[in-house]
Formats: sequence, C-alpha cells, structure tokens
Amino acid sequence: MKIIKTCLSAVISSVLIFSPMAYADKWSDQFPHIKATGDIPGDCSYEEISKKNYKGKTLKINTHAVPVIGQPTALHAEQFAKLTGATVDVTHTPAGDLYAKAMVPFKAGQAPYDIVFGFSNFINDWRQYLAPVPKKYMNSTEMKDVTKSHVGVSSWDGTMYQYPVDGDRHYLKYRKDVIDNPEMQKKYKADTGKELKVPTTWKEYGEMAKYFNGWDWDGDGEKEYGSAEVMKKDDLMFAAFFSRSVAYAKNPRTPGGFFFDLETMKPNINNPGFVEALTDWVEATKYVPPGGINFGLGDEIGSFGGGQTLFSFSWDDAFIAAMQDDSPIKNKVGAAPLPGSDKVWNRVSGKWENKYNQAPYIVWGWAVGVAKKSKVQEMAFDYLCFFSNGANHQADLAIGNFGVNPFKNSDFDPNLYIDTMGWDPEIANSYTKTLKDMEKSKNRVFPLRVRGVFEFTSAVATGTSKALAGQLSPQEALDEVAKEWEAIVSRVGKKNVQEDYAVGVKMEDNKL
Amino acid sequence: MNFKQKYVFLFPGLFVLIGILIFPIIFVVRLSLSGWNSYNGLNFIGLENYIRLFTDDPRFWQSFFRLSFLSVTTVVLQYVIGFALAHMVWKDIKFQRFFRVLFLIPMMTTPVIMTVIWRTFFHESLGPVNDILSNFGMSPKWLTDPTLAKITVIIVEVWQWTPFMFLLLLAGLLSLPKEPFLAAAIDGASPIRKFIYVTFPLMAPISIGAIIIRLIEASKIMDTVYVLTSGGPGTSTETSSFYIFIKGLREFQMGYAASMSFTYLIIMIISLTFIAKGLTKLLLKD
Amino acid sequence: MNLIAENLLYKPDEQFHLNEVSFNFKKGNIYTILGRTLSGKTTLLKTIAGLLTPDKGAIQFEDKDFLKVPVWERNVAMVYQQFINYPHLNVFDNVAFPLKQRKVDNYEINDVVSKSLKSVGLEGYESRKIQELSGGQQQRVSLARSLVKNAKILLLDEPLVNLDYKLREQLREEFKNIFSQGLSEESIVIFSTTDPREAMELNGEVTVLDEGKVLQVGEAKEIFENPKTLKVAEISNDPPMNILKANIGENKIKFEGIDIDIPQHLSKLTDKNFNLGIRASDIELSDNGFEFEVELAEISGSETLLHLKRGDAKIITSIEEVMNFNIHDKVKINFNTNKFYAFNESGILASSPFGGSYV
Amino acid sequence: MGKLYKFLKYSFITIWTVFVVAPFLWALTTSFKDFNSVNGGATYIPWVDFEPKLEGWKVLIKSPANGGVDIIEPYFNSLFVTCTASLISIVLGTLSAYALSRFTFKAGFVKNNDITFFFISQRIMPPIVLSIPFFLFLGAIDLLDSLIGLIVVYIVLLMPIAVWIMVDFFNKVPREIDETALIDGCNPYQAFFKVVLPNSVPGLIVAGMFCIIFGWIDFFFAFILTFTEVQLLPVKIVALNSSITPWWSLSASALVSVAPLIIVAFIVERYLSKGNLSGAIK
Repeated sequence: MKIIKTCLSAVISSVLIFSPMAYADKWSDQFPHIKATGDIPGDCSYEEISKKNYKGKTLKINTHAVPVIGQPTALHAEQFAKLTGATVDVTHTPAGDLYAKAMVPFKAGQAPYDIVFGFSNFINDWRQYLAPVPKKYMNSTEMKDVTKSHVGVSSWDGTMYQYPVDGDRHYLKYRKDVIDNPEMQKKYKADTGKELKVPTTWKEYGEMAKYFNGWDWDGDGEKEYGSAEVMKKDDLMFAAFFSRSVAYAKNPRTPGGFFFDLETMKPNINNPGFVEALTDWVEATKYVPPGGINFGLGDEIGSFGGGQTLFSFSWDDAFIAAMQDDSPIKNKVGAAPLPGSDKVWNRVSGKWENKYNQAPYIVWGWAVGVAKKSKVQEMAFDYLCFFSNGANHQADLAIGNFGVNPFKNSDFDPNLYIDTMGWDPEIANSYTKTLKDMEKSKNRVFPLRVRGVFEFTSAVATGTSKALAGQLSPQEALDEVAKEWEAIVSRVGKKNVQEDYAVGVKMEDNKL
Repeated sequence: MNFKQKYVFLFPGLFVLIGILIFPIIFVVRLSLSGWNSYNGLNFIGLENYIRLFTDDPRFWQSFFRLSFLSVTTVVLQYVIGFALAHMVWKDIKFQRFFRVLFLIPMMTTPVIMTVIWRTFFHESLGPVNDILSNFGMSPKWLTDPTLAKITVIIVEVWQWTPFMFLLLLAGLLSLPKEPFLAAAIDGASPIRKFIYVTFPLMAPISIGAIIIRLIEASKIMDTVYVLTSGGPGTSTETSSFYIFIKGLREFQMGYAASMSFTYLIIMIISLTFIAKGLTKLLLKD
Repeated sequence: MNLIAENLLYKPDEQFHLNEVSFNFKKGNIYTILGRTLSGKTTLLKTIAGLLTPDKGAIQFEDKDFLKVPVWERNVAMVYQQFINYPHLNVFDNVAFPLKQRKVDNYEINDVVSKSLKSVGLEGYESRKIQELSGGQQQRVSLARSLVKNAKILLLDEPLVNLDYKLREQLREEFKNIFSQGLSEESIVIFSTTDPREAMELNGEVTVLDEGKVLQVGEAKEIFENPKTLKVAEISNDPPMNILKANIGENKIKFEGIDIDIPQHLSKLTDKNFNLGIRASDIELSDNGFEFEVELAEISGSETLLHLKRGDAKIITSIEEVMNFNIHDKVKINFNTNKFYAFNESGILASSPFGGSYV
Repeated sequence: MGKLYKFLKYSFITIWTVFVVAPFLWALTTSFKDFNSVNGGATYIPWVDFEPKLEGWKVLIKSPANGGVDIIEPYFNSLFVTCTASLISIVLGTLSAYALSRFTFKAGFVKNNDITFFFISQRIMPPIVLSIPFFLFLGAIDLLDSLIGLIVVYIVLLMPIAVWIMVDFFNKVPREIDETALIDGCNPYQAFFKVVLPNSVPGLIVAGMFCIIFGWIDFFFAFILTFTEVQLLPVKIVALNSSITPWWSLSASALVSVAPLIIVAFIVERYLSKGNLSGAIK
C-alpha cells in the first residue's frame, strides 16, 4: 500500500513538473523542508510571501527552546528572510521563562520583540500588549482551516489576539503492544478478573498501571512501570491535575463554571470531585517510575517515549516521541481520549451522580502574538501566517520534535501520518479520531484564563504537590488551595475575576 | 594616613556602585508599596504587602527558616571540608598541583547547567547513583523524599561551593607566618595541638570573612533548588529566594515580591551583623 | 630654621598618642626619643614625617608651617623598625627609588646609590632581591635608601630593635660612624628607641616620652644622672631603676625592716616618706648584707639578673658574672648608698647622687 | 605524623576526588548519548553499554533552524562581558579597597567597616527583584540588550567581590610600605601605582578570578536584560531545555562552558604555589 502511494506521488510529481503547478517544485527546490508537498496555494504561501519586500526591516522573535516550536520558528524565520529580504532575529527561551521574558518588557512599556511565543493561557495578561489579528488575516485561507476550539482558545471574547500555529490537548497514551496483546489480556484477566483494554475510567487506569508496575513486561531486561505523569511542582503540573479532575468535576448538567461557581466566584477546587481526582493522583505515586513525583514534562516524555511506562496522559509530545523513527516503541503505542469516571459530582445538588462522565480538557498550548508596540506589525503577521501556511504546517507536523500539532481541520486526515511519517494506519486512525472527537465534544473544559492566572495555578501546584508528597491529605491540600484562591480573588477583585472567567465559561457552556 | 586624595581612591568605585544602584534600590522600595502585578501598574497601596507578609504568609517564613537551615548547614560543611582539604594539600603531598586545581574546578561550573547534570546523576530510575546502589538493594529517593531532597540540595551545594572555601583557606594557610610554627615545633607540639593552638587561631580572621561571604551567597540558593526539585516535593526544599522567584517572575506579583525582598534584605543585614559579631567573639577570643 | 613643635596633640581614640608635645630641634644634631613601647614615639615620628596630622598643635621647619606641606614634599627620610623595603624591586632599585622619584639623572643615581650601598656595606648586592637578604641586610638597604636622599630630617624609628644582639651592636656602631661623617650640618637626625643604652651611646639630646607626654628633655648624661621623675628613672634604665617605699627616721633610711645610714646627699631631705631609687648595678652580693629571697634568676650574656623579694619590696640586681640560683634561695646583698636616688611621694626627684633636684 | 593520620588523609582526598570528578565523568559519557540511550537506564561505557553519538556536541554548533543552539557567538560575548566587567570592577574595587584599607573615613556613624559592608551587602539582595528595576534603569539609558548594559550590571555584581578580597588583601600588606613611598617623594597616587599595586598582583589575581567566575556563571541578569542582539553562554545553553531535557547536549555544554575557567584555575594555582599571596612581606 505504502509502496503504491510512493510510486503514485512520484508519478504525479513528475507529471506536475510540466504542468502549470510547477511552482511547487520551484519552491521546494529552494526550501527542502517542503519537498513532500511543494508550495500549497494560499494567502501566505511561499508564492504570495515572496512578493513582499521587507528589505532593511528587522523582525525580532522570542520563541521556545530548540527544537520544540523553537526549531520551526528559526527555520521559518530563515525561509521568511530569504523570501522577503527581511532580517529576522530569533531568541530561544525555556518554556517556564517565556511568560516573564515577554511580560517584563511589556510592563516596562517596551517592545523588544515583535513576536512573542507563549502559551494560550497567557492571553488575558498579555492581550493588552498584543495587537489583535487584523481582518485580512482572519479571512485568510489558512485561518479558515483552523478548528473552532482553537479559534476560541486564541481569542478573547471574540477578538483573536494569538495567532494559531499549534494545537494542544491532553489525551491518553498507552502501550498498544501490551493492552492489545492477547497474552497479556489473558494474564491480566487471570490475575485480576478484569478485562485488559484501553481504560475508560481513571479507576481502570489506576488498576492497570498498578498491575503493570515494577516488572519487566516487555522483556528488554529493564523494569517497566505504570504511568509517567507531570508531578514536579512546576508550571505545568496543575494542568496534569486538571486533566485528572475533569472526569469527576465537569458535569455537563451544571453549567456555569468548572473552576469557580461563576455566580458567587466561590472556588470549586475543593469539592468532592476534585478531591476524588487528587486522591487518585496520590494513589498514582505508587505506580510511577522511581523519582516519578519529580517528573517534569521532559521526564514524562522521556519516560513514556523511552518505553519505560504503560501510560501517560499529557501533551502530544510523549506520543510523538514514541512514534519517532528511531524510537524503540515506534508503532507500539496508541492514543485515546482521557479516561472518564463512573460518577460525577453535581455541585448544585451537592451529590455524586452515578453516570459515566468524560470531558476533554482543551489544555493551553503554544500560542503566539504580535506586540502592539511593534513597528513592523504587518511583517509580523505575514511571518506568522507564513509559519503555518499549508506547506509549512504539513512539513512541521511530520517532524515529531518540532512540537507542531494538529489544529486545522485538514490535519485530521490519518493518511497524513501514514504517508509522511510511516505510522501504522490503525494508530493513525485512533490518533486522528481521538483528536477529532475532542473537537466535537460538548462537555469540554477550557483552561483558566483570568487575570493573575499564575497565582491561581501556582497555588494549585503548591497544594497538590503537598498532597503528593504526603505532607497533607487531599482534602486538606485542596482546602488550602481554595482558601488561597479566595484570597487571590479578593486581592484581584471579585468583579475582575468574574468578568474574565465569564469569557471562558461562555465557551465551556457552548454559547460562543 | 589621612590625605584628601583618599576620596579620589574611594569615590569612583563607591559612586559607580551607588550610581547604578540608587535607582533600582529606590524602585524596589517603591515597588514594595505597590500592587504591581500582571494586571496592576505601579499603584500605591501603602503597607498592604508588608501586612500580608507579616500576618498572612506562613509560607514565606517557613521558606526563610528552611533557607537558614540549608545555608547554615551547607556553609558549615563547606567550611569544615574546605579547611580539611586546604590543610591536606597545604604541604607535603604528592600531585599537589593536580589536587589543588582539581578541587577548584566545581566552583567554575554554571549552577543552572551543572545542576541539570546533578539531576540526571540523582535521577531515581535513569541515573547512575541509584543504578549502582540498586546492586546493594538500595534505591534512595534522592529528589522525591522530603528529607532526602534537602540532603541532595546540600550535597550539590557542597560540591559546587566547597572550592570557594578551599581556595580562600588555602591562600590563607599559605600566607601564614612561619615563626609560630617553628615555636610550636620546638615545643614539640603534636599535630593536633599545633592545629588547635597555632593554625586555627591564625586562620580565624580569614575564616570569618569566608564564612560571612559564603553565607551571603548561600542564602541566594536558587538555581540548585529550581533545577533539582522546583522546591518540591511539596514545599520541602523551597527557600526564600526561590519563593520570591515564584511570586515575582512566575506569578508576577512584583510588588509583593519586592516587599519580601526588602524584608529579606533587612533580616539578612541584621542577622549577618550578629553572626559576624558572634563569630568574631567565638574565633578571636583575645 | 629649626624644627619646632608646639603642643602637638593627637588622640584618635580613647588614649592620647601625643599629649601637648613640644620641642625645638636644631640642625646638625642628633635627637633621641626615648620611651617604652606604645609611648607615642612612632606617632611623633610619623607626625614629623607628615604621615599623621595632629589634632592640635603646630610644627614649623625652616620658618614654614610644616603641617601644610604634604609628606612627599617634606624631604624627610625614615627607617622603620620593621625592615621596610619595596618587595618588588631589587636592592639597587630600592635605594635608587627616591632619586628616581626626584628625576635625578641616571648617571648621578648610579654614583650616589653605589656610594650609599658601600657606606652600609652592601656593595655587590645591587641586583639581589629583597627577600633573599637577611634581616640586617634588609635594614641596611632601608638605611641606605634614607641616606641617598640627603634629607633634611632623618627619622629612625627603633631601627635596631628587630635585630639580634650581635647585629644590633654592630649596626649601632656603624650608625654612629655614618652620622658623624655622613650628615651635613643641614640635617636633623631623630632616633627613637626603647633602649636607654642606645640613647646614652648616641649622645645627643634625649626626649623622654611616656603616654604621649614629654617627661624630660636633656642631654643623655643629664637624664641618666638626674631623672626628673620616677617614670623617667624607670624608662631611662635597663633594667628599670628599683623603687622602694622608704621613710627616714633617726638618721636612717628604713624599709622592710632594713635600716641604712643616710648617705650625705640625702641628708637634707625634708619629707619623712619618699621613694628610694637604686640601679640594679648599684646592688652587690655581700655576705654581711641584708637577706632577700630569690624570685627569679635570668642569665643574659655575661650578666645574671636576680629578681629579689623581701616583704613587699621587690628589687632587681645585676651581677657581672654568670651564677646559678634556685628560686627561694636566700641571698644577702648590700646597697651602694652613695648611688641612692630619692623621689618624693609624687614621684619628683628630690635628690640624686649627682646633686640634681626638682623639688 | 602518624600512619593513621596519613591513611585518613589520603582516604579523604581520594573520596573527595571521586566526588568532584564523578559528575564530570557522568557528563562526559552522557554527552555521547542520545534520547534512546539515556532513557534506557543508566549506562557508562561507550561501545560497550551504548552506541556513542555525537549529537550532543553537534547541537552546540548547529544553527537553531537545524535544531542546534550555536554557542559560538554567545561564547565570545560571555568572555567579553565577563572579562570587561571583571576588569572594571577590579580597577574600581581595588581603588576603593585601598582607600578603605588605608585611610579613615567618617561621616556621622558611618565608618570604614560600614562602607565595606555596604559594598558587600550589594550581594545580599536576591537578583529576582533587582531584575525589574535594572530592566527599567537600562531601558531608561537605552542599554538594554547590549553588551555595555550587561557590563554595567555585572559591575554591581562583581565590584563587591573585588572590594571584599582587596580590602582583606591590603590589610595584610604593611602600610609602612606605602608610607615609605610617600616619604620617598611619591604622592598618594604614585605610591599606590608604583609601590602598592606591583606588590598586590597575587591579590589582584585572586580577586580577578572570583570576578570572572561569578560573571561567567551568572544566568539571571543575562537572561532578563537581553533580547536578541546579545546572548550570553548560560542563557543560550539553558535554552536547550526544550520540552525534553536533552541530557546529552546539556552535558556537552556543561563541559564546554567550564573549559576556559580551568585555565583560570591553573593561573590561580601558580600564584598559590609561589606562596606569596599575602604580599610577600614579613
């Protein structure tokens, strides 16, 4: 099948040389990065951008460290410079420092960068310093392809401040070679009396992880473990906790806020739903690899991607790492929606509802904006538009460690992964289906995007990590977080937080 | 000596320092009276930050005591080990130059980078330490046990900064006058007595200086904690400067972070003064 | 034209370093400042050099206000008790330093420096490093350096004190020679010392300093023979003059149960109680003397110093030979009564064997 | 000296040597690994335990568009900023230290020791908070993102160290040396430059070394105060921390960044060996 496709595309492209579409090859000769597709027509295609002349102008960009997002930024900068004659300076900054690196100059009234990369949940703090995406780009062919939820994540109350270049979400990654292995299924059934299948609840997840913890189940001579999770008390940790919380605490029948009760602005964070999730998480410390409660995202990726654990559930990276060409577990992993739960807390009635519940967490991910004070805004938007034009985006998707993930409707075509990346069709299908279903779900949670968001998330990280370390019980830890949240709300001003939070709730309640 | 030229010597340095610092220092004080954060500008909220700090932030004080424990422990260890090493390579030892240079090197590594190496070194499933220890049936939780994590931080700090003590003390030893040692030798003093009654007292002034400056530096312990544990597990390795860092650059509560820093500065100046006096009393008896 | 100081006062901390010091030094002479350690000698020399500025008082030299002249323009030279040289320069450059500073031409420098090195006995050492020299040689270098300048005021701050006995004797002789030939009529030499013998041998005017105060000024002989006060008597003798609380009655001097006939020169004393002074060298062992107990016996060179005690009276005597004593031995001594000094109860010399009196 | 003492001495030195060297050896071997050989568990010997790769080293010179960080320019930037700032700090710090060691200052209750402490106390403030004011300050004088701006800030970081070491050092150089120079006709400046300074080389070397070290290893200010024009080595290396911590390239960079300072260590050791660190005067 694959061979036929390759031959076919070879034939097609050889035909194309002599056709009017020969531009594709003109550009791909010059820019080998897009050799798989050639230029794809669009408002920001190579062809269109090459018509611009930015000679003598300088574009300054702060982006993430190489390679994730950082490398495509630098690569497209190089291409952009070649096409337009502009000078493009790129700085690379570790993820944790991106916020401060841009925020310090913003607050000081400066704009040392024309383009700043960050995360989508910076939007509320940053938007006053960012230029809204102009109409021209909103109507571009490239933008039209972006999924609705990613337009929502990039916008604040209908105005887009962040240019979509990447899509992020949390989903479940599992070892297909174990879960789908009949021998293992038999063994698991014999030992536990339960079916071994892709877990649909966190309880199942925990049981399986515990069962597959601490023994060599893939026969490589090393011990394997249950699950790799972001448990290190850093800036990403709270997201992992929210991913585990949505199943218990996001009730589609109680609109009006997941993190807070929008009306009263009372934190929900210590309600039984969240406490249940944290209890699960504390339990999880028993089936993570040694040192697992000090794992950051990098460790999680390394651990799952390196074949050390059965499960993992945060950003795409671990999955992509596992599917790299040189990975020992290439085509041995599967993607699935986050587990759900058999019960969900109803904060209105104050009771558990014994109904199956599952909710995708549209976690924040890479986002990028153009500084309001930038003197080269047009060039900056052209660059961003160029960054994610059809040809670049498809080529970027194919390179795992670029960190560019699907966010366009056209990205959910399994063939893309089968052809260009050599994925097993079954895996590609489950991957795209998982992502597509998240887009369709009506019971989603969007990231918290109120002002001073880091005070809130940092409090969550501190509280939950105390629970993970056994310093506090889950209830005590979350009570502490709730108290801290209330203090922050009163410091920031209830009205302000409420106003900001309403924007997110509108999306969650599918009203936008 | 007292010539008017003395000002020409002192003032360039002093004024350059003051010139560069006067604005930042005043600004920090002003900042500490504001609610400067991600959404507020440089407003004026009086002593609110300080009230919050003193009445409603046990975490700051916990981190401060943790810091005191960590910095005092590391500095004491650095001093003892540094002195021992300096004394050992002071004279008659083989490969003297080699050891002297070798013992200096850890100080020259950039903490943010070197600590990453240490993190991999102590990595509980992929690092060499537990790989070797597992042969003996041990697998200490270097970074995930609240107590052991503190010890790991101490180990890394000791590794990095013992050379500082070592260098100062070795330089001190090498510049000691010879006469007292001759006298001690004539008296037939044992090596231990010689150390207690001759070497140590002669080294007291330099020791005090070295300890104080190390305390100042150790109190800023931050990169190590950030990279190794991010203050975890829980809050068990969180120090003042790391907490200020979290509040300041992560949560962007700059006003509050400034008030913490200013308070911290005052506490440090006072306690360092006392420590310096105490050490002087302790080590320079006459 | 003289070096005149008036009421110099220097009190940087609780204690006086100089307390109303005045003097009048004339060119062509050697002056000795005699005083114990920390008596203010170095302070005084540094004040003259200009390294210290007194809190009060005035110094005049050649009719100019000397305090307004900075050190480097005063044309003084100074030798310290520590062997101070420039460690980064060799012997020649050390000695040549002040000349180069004055921009004297090289030819002359060579000439003057070799002459000066010769006079201190260091020919052939020109290119040696300072650290390679012995203490005595180092001190000669600094002496040579102070001589090449032809300074108007030469300050020597206990230059011999850190040398061992033999070298000290030798250098002292050389100093005397150098001073007697080398010094022009234009310069003033000021020599400070703790050693009374040194002061006597230099044979110039002596100023006795204690706690920053001038106690007595006079020819060395005069100070020796007629010390103005008890303090001076102590300072100007080595070992210090023995002082005994005594009283007079029935033509006897009485102390600690000892009765001695009053010598001629003390017969006119009017006070009943006084302090009796007697030099260690004026006490001798004698079988029919008074019994004292040995507290300590020190042998120094060819002498023996005996620390003796009787009741509250403690005296030191020197014996011109080496003898062994045990502690608590009883010895008998006699006083050379003609050498008795008498100081009144406030410590002022009442009568000396040489007829002096300040009462 | 007893045999026991000797035994203890050599055991201690051996243990410490192992402790000092271990992380470097670990970094060395790790620098030749890649993602897979790192995540397969701890391995030590190339070819035997794992297949060595040069990726970790290549990353340091590749351009970002090719997935590297290209540390060459930052390397020289770091050297330049560190050396210049150290030099200025040493010059200014040495002058101030000399004044504080030799002359008496008094202004109200402020005396020499207080001024010295003022200098040293500049190092107490946690850098996080100073970063914002420094940012505004450099912004106001238009020196953000420039080598000069960094040098200005580093002077504040380094001068206290220079002052501290040099005050200590000058206190050990007999003041009679300068006095003699003054008496020999030097004014205070000449005395300082012709006599005191030549005899202070060991102190200057040690102070210089500390300045260079503390300048070289600073990350924080370089991070906050530069954007695109100027990049210093530690900032550039830390930017290797993408989502995955690349153990291999960080290991290589740790070794690369410590290399120039080893030369410094040798220089310092030479001066130590000469034993004239205290001024060479009795």
